[in-house]
Amino acid sequence: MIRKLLVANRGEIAVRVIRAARELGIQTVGVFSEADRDALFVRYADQSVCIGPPPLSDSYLFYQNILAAAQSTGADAIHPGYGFLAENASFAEACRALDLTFIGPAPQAIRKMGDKATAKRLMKEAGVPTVPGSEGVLGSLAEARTLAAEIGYPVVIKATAGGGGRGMRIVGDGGELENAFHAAVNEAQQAFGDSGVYLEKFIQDPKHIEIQVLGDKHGQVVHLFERDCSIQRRYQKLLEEAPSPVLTEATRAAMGEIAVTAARSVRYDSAGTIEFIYDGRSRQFFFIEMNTRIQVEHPVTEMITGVDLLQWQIRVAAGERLPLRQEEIVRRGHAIECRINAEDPQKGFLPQTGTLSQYIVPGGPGVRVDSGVYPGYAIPPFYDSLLAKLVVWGETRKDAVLRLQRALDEFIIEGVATTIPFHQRIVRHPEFHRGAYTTDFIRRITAEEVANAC
Amino acid sequence: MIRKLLVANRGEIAVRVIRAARELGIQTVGVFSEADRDALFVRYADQSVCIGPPPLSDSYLFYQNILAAAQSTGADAIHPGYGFLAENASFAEACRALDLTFIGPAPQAIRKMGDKATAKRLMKEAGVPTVPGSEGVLGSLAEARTLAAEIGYPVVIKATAGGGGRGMRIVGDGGELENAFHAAVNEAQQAFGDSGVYLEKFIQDPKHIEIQVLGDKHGQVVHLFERDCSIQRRYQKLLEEAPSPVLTEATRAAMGEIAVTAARSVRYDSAGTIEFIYDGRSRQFFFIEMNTRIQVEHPVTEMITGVDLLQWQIRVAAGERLPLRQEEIVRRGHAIECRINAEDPQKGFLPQTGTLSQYIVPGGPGVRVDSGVYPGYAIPPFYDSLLAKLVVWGETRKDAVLRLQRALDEFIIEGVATTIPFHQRIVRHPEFHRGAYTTDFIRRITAEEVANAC
Amino acid sequence: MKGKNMDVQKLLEWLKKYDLTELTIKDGGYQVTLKREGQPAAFPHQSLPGIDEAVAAADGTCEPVASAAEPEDAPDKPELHEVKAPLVGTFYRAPAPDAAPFIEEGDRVEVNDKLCIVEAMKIMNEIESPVRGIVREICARNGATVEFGQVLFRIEEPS
Amino acid sequence: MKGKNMDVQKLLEWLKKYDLTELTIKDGGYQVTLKREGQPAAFPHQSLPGIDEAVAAADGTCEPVASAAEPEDAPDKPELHEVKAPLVGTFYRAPAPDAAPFIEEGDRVEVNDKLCIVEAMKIMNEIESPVRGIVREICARNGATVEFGQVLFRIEEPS
Repeated sequence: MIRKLLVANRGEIAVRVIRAARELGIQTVGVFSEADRDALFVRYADQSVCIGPPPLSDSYLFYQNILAAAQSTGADAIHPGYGFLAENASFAEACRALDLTFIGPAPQAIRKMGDKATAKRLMKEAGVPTVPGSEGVLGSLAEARTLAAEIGYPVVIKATAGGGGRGMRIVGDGGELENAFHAAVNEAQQAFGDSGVYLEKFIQDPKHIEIQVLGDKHGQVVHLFERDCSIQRRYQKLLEEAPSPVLTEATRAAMGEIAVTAARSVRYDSAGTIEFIYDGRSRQFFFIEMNTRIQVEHPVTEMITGVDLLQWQIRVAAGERLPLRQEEIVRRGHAIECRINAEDPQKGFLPQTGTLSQYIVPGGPGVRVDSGVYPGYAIPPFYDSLLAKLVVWGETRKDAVLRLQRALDEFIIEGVATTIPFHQRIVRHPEFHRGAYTTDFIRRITAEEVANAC
Repeated sequence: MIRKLLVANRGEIAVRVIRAARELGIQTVGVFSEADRDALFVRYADQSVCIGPPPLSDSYLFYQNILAAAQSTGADAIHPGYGFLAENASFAEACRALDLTFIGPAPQAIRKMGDKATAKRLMKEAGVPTVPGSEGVLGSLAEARTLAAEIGYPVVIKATAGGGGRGMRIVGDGGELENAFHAAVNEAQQAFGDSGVYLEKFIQDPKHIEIQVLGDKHGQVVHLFERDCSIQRRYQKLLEEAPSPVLTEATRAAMGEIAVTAARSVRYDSAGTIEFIYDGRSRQFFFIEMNTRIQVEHPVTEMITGVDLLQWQIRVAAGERLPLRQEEIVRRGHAIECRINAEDPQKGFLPQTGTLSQYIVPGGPGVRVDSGVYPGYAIPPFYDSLLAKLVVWGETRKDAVLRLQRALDEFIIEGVATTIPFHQRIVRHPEFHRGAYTTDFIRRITAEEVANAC
Repeated sequence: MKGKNMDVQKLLEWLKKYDLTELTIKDGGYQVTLKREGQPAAFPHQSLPGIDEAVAAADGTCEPVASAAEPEDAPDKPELHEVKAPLVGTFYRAPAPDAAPFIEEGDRVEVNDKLCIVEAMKIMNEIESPVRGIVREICARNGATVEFGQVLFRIEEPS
Repeated sequence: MKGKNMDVQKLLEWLKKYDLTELTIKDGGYQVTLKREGQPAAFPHQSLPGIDEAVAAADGTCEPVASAAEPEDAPDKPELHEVKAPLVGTFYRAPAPDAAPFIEEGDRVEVNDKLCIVEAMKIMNEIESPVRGIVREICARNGATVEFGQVLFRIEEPS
């Protein structure tokens, strides 16, 4: 087993890793940049080492000082958290070369899943559904027609050189195809000087739904159900929940099985996530990518399954077998997480720095707070804006939503603007209550607000 | 249903009641003495009213101002919390007279269970086991011998006028009885001028184990398993856990059934607790008393059952039926609560006042904090010393204990001395780890310490 | 006892904050006695040891939440006597819904003149003026809930 | 941008705290450039708008956790040059376990004289003196882990 774990990260995830390690009886080493000397994770680590100046490239991304810190403190394992070095196969290999256990999957799995094209090809081979479409540039209208009939309408035609919606046409049925094809080709030629277009299935009412998986070094892989992460602002998740309010039990089971198949196909031996895009109309789902790390939103899965994902991730990295079989993993109730960022929703979510002159976290039943800050802490201007994750559990989704409203109302942060008021709006929005919200929810409600202000 | 609830209490329980009410969509009114103007519950209540100067008799125990606050704010219900007016039948009746829903049992149940002698008699009639012994003064040695044989040894002979161990003899078997009887009678005569003695079963390796019950106004009563509250210092509980580490499933089921019988016999229609003394040798248990209120340690039951006791207590007071049948109430894992008091364990647990110059609460998975204070808060010198309850959950008792150690280590309170260091000692003590600790555990480890210091 | 936890300064602040007129603390046996405007109140369970003895008197004010914005002791104003609510209830300026108010701002009042009613538990509690002077301010709205210690009137006493 | 969240004072403090020699902030397009002892470091994703421009320079010190108790700029001492660890590793005073230390307290050193080794990743990094002077203090223990920026030596330069 691991005796001493170096945490190569900062903020709330460094605190989370320290918590898991302590509960496993493992000593912890924190590493910090000069800007993080007063951070909570430094206070909570058994031991800590300054590894460089504030810039990421000179501290949290600088292998040499991190590995030297591990060696000189006698650490025998490194947890990379998320971001930073978490999905860096070379770093994982460097750890191996120094006999340090890297808490993550084998480097080959990181490499295979790290390249989108490779990942998509491998998944197709493994029988995992990906968004259907032309392999490359469409040769002709006839080819488009054959393919569209095969995939099923609606489809979308896009310029291969394109972006920003130019050279793009959504095609609702076969009658629209000819006009749309020619219009897209002409527009692509005009806009990009390249008339190449491709065709793929158009996803209606899209949702971002991901499956948590966990594998060990003995070939076992299980899934721990899904998370619905469709509430995003510019691809940044703001709120995640489990279970997804729209999945049928049949779809949930199918997604879980497919995710396990996907993970098995790369001999996945750690905690990871298979991301799918889900079509709210057809109820089909398609592989998008795999994240070969623990994720920010892992607590919602922990709340409904009672499983400590961080502890399992560490234990399987140390060579232990998964303690539970698939059928022993049960879920209960509903969990929702809000990411409380130091950002001003009134000013385009501008990141804020400042000192937390007051910081009162919510408590009571069904409330979990994973925070990297504390009262009086000065937020350094060098890193990301995540202050805390507020996670609630309730027996039903309605219970969880009411609890989340109450907990958000209790969360008092003074000294910097935060996303709390924005989350308060989300959780009181009728569309959120219905649960069928799609990935453009935040964009739409932000637009509503602008429209209402005019 | 209730629309507006006045909380006739302070500190963490006032916050707890407000949380439950908000999650039920009920408006809240806080009432506070002049010393509690800055308290957290005042901040969290939708509305609040000053009801008097700091002395309890002029504010939190002063019916008139509390009831006037309810009437003038339009509240339709009052929650008394624990302590204060919680087990005051006259107050409950005063609420009824003003058409205010009292969140607690019917006044008759409070009265019956409030008087120890009445309660014991009623329980005997209902077939609930009480500590067996002589009804009054023992008439003769022969009577003692008959009774002791009936009860079973060991027994204890005590002076009816006595106290402090004088006139008391523990009798291990029949051979010791004659000498012990005469010694006790003589000692009682000398010490109190009254030779009367009585006899009862001597409880070996005693544990304080209580069963949570919940009844509604439609005659349903369920239990929610036990709490082991044997870790006490001068009858003040310091740590509670569920399930008890020593009960067999058979004893647990028997205690639950008996507790339901006890509650039914007084037509109990709220949340309440049946306290038993448990004999660690014989594995017998005996009724001690019933608490007709929600208790400080209710969160440990909430953690293992997923049931929100405060919400249920409010809902049944409003006339709703219990939503779950006995067989639908399931427990999972293990929960432990520590009472974090502003007391200095180094100085005989002297209550402390002062300003919380730092206050960092633990977080992460399986950790719940019910607190009535916040960073920068000045603890008033007028009330009890409970700052916060730290409650942890783990899949097994071992997981919960490790998590508790980690959470206690994370809990940073500066400005006043607290019981945290003492709790840290308890949770690392081998006897606590074994789980068979008895009600004299704290006294013994405190004595150990004194002995070691000599 | 740690000096930082409870020092004399702190005790004096409490005295002032809660209108206490007397406070006695003893170490041996942990006795605390507080007196407030002539009403004794004992807290036998409260223990504040460490200071051998502290007896002090102060005359502070109680400022209710609802009137935080009100000017207090403004330098350009004469000294005003504050009449505070002695109980929680509903504030009425007149003896009956259709009756004229007991007083208006600017009125002269004598000691024991009726100022208002605070209704609690269906009982109409008449509040009388403790001083002679001119009513400068009526601080509560007719029909509003008043809390304990809330300022109801400010009366200018003749200098 | 709120003035209270990020004002010039705060920026100046950061400058000092992190030994930055230059800092540029622009509002339009959210550009931030930080320079530190000649090494540029850009944070394109960081946005700190609201202050039109702030360019300042400061010369601060980095005080490692492990040496918090060490005297710093004591008034009765001459100005000492601090030699800090440029990387994380294990501190060795001698080139080999059985060899004599490179230097002792009180020794005279010239520029580029070897002071110690910091071993990291099996590589022995020799640390040379950046100044001429007398070694007044060796601040790390042989075999100890040194962290980035930790003071290893204090050298008195000839005045």
